[in-house]
Amino acid sequence: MTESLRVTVDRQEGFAIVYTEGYINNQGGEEIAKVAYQLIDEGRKILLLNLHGTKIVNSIGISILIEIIEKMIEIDGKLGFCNLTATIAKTFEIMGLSQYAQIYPGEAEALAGLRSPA
Amino acid sequence: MTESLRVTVDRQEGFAIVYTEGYINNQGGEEIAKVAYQLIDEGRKILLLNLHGTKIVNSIGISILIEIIEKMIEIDGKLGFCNLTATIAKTFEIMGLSQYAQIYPGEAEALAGLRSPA
Amino acid sequence: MTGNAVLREVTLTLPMLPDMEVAASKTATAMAEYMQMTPDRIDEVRMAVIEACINAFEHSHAPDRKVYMTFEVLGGGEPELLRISVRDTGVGFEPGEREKPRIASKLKAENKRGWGLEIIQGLMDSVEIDSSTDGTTVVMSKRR
Amino acid sequence: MTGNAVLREVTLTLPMLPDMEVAASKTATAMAEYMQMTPDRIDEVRMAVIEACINAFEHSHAPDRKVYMTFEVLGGGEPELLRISVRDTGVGFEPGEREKPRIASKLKAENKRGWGLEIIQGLMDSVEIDSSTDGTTVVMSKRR
Ligand SMILES: Nc1ncnc2c1ncn2[C@@H]1O[C@H](COP(=O)(O)OP(=O)(O)O)[C@@H](O)[C@H]1O
Ligand SMILES: Nc1ncnc2c1ncn2[C@@H]1O[C@H](COP(=O)(O)OP(=O)(O)O)[C@@H](O)[C@H]1O
Repeated sequence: MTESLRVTVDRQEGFAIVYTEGYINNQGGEEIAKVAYQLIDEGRKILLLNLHGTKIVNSIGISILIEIIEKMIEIDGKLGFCNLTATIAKTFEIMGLSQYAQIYPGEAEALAGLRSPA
Repeated sequence: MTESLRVTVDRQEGFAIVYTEGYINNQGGEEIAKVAYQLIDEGRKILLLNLHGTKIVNSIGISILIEIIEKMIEIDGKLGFCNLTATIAKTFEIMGLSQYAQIYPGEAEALAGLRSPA
Repeated sequence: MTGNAVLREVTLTLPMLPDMEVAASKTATAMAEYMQMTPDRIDEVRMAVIEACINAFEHSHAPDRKVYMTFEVLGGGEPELLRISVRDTGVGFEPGEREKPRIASKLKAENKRGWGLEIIQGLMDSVEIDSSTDGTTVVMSKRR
Repeated sequence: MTGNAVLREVTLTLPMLPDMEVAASKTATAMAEYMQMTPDRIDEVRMAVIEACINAFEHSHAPDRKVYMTFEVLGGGEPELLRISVRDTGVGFEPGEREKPRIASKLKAENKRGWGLEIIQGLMDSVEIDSSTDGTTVVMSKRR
């Protein structure tokens, strides 16, 4: 039980935004990965995870996000995160995740940053 | 500890609205009563308690509200409540409070009802 | 058929001190959310838990100044019922002798209190009280 | 001077079952709110509690499948410190032998796990682990 993570996708030309709502635990992480791998299979190399509706995560969920980061590095793509709670941002910092995935405050900054050719 | 109830007052010609934010327990009820008696002393006979920021109450707090209702009956005034959570409204119903104090969904309906001469 | 296996059981022990009833109400919320009870019904459970705790705090005179709670999720496969027990080791009382409070008389009375058990009964689906000179246990349940 | 009297103590016992860590995190929230900790710091406590619980769930192999927690508010007069203990009666481990996880190597590794204790240490002010073949107790504290 406990309501499971809701994941919604906004497919755009060349990139996609994945929105989450709920707890990113084991199953929540798997849900996100399923969606992310599908988007990658569709040829997208730029993904933004907007965690606006996620107030809690656990380290099992985050380790599944690391798998997605690994995949993105492999395909030479870009993965960004936005709208993290202060604690989730701090946790990503503790783990050093921010060296391999961009963390942005909001969606506008994220899209500007991820779509720039740099 | 635990943050105490915040009570704010909007004094209008002939009536006043009392806004609460937080837990209406013993102390919270006393806070409201202090403000209500002051407004009555100032000559106001119509009071609206807008509980928009109150998600929990306890029966000790409510019994202090009953004292205010008693006082309003004595001075032939009117006391209304608005913006109650469904559970607070149900609790007032269980106690029969709604026979002696008007309960309105929002402020507009409350002001229309309380200020009508009926 | 309503299954009645205990799917989850959590126990909480609280000191009888101001505001600690709020901790109990949060634990109740967690269990009710786990069952996916609707927010309004969760809120009703919360209020009932607060009342049962403050009764123990105020009236039990328990020498250990503690409230012992269990939160059980019951069901046959799917969670169906939340059962909460609130126990103190205090002086007890006679639940059968309690008079149903009436607002009309409370308005005139000096003592306006006496609503806690009435509220608990109104908000929960079932309530049982077991009280003796060894203490009081209130067991209250609500379906999902 | 920091007083270290225990002002409030609440105990919680949880089954080692999915989602029960959320109940622990709510109890932690209640105690931290009681102390008027800031919302961001409350959130950090919540996350640390979740990690400590899932460690016990996953790794302890405790035969009773239970986690025993205490939440203590300490201070001299005013609440100053929240101390949370998470205990299991499982197989234990050697905390000293744990390697600090590194993201660069985890990215290449098959097993990307191993972050829980690192996160707990990063989010709390102090963490002590006492582990033996009788079980593990993690005691973690955060100032208001
Ligand atoms: N846990 C308890 N231990 C002893 N007496 C209790 C307990 N709970 C309730 N009572 C008795 O029942 C009465 C009615 O309780 P209640 O309906 O909650 O109203 P109130 O708490 O406002 O008096 C109390 O005044 C008290 O005498
Ligand atoms: N309560 C516990 N009982 C037994 N072993 C534990 C416990 N907590 C942690 N451990 C051991 O420490 C290791 C590191 O834990 P942690 O940093 O939380 O990462 P993870 O849980 O992802 O493995 C675990 O893999 C486990 O071997």
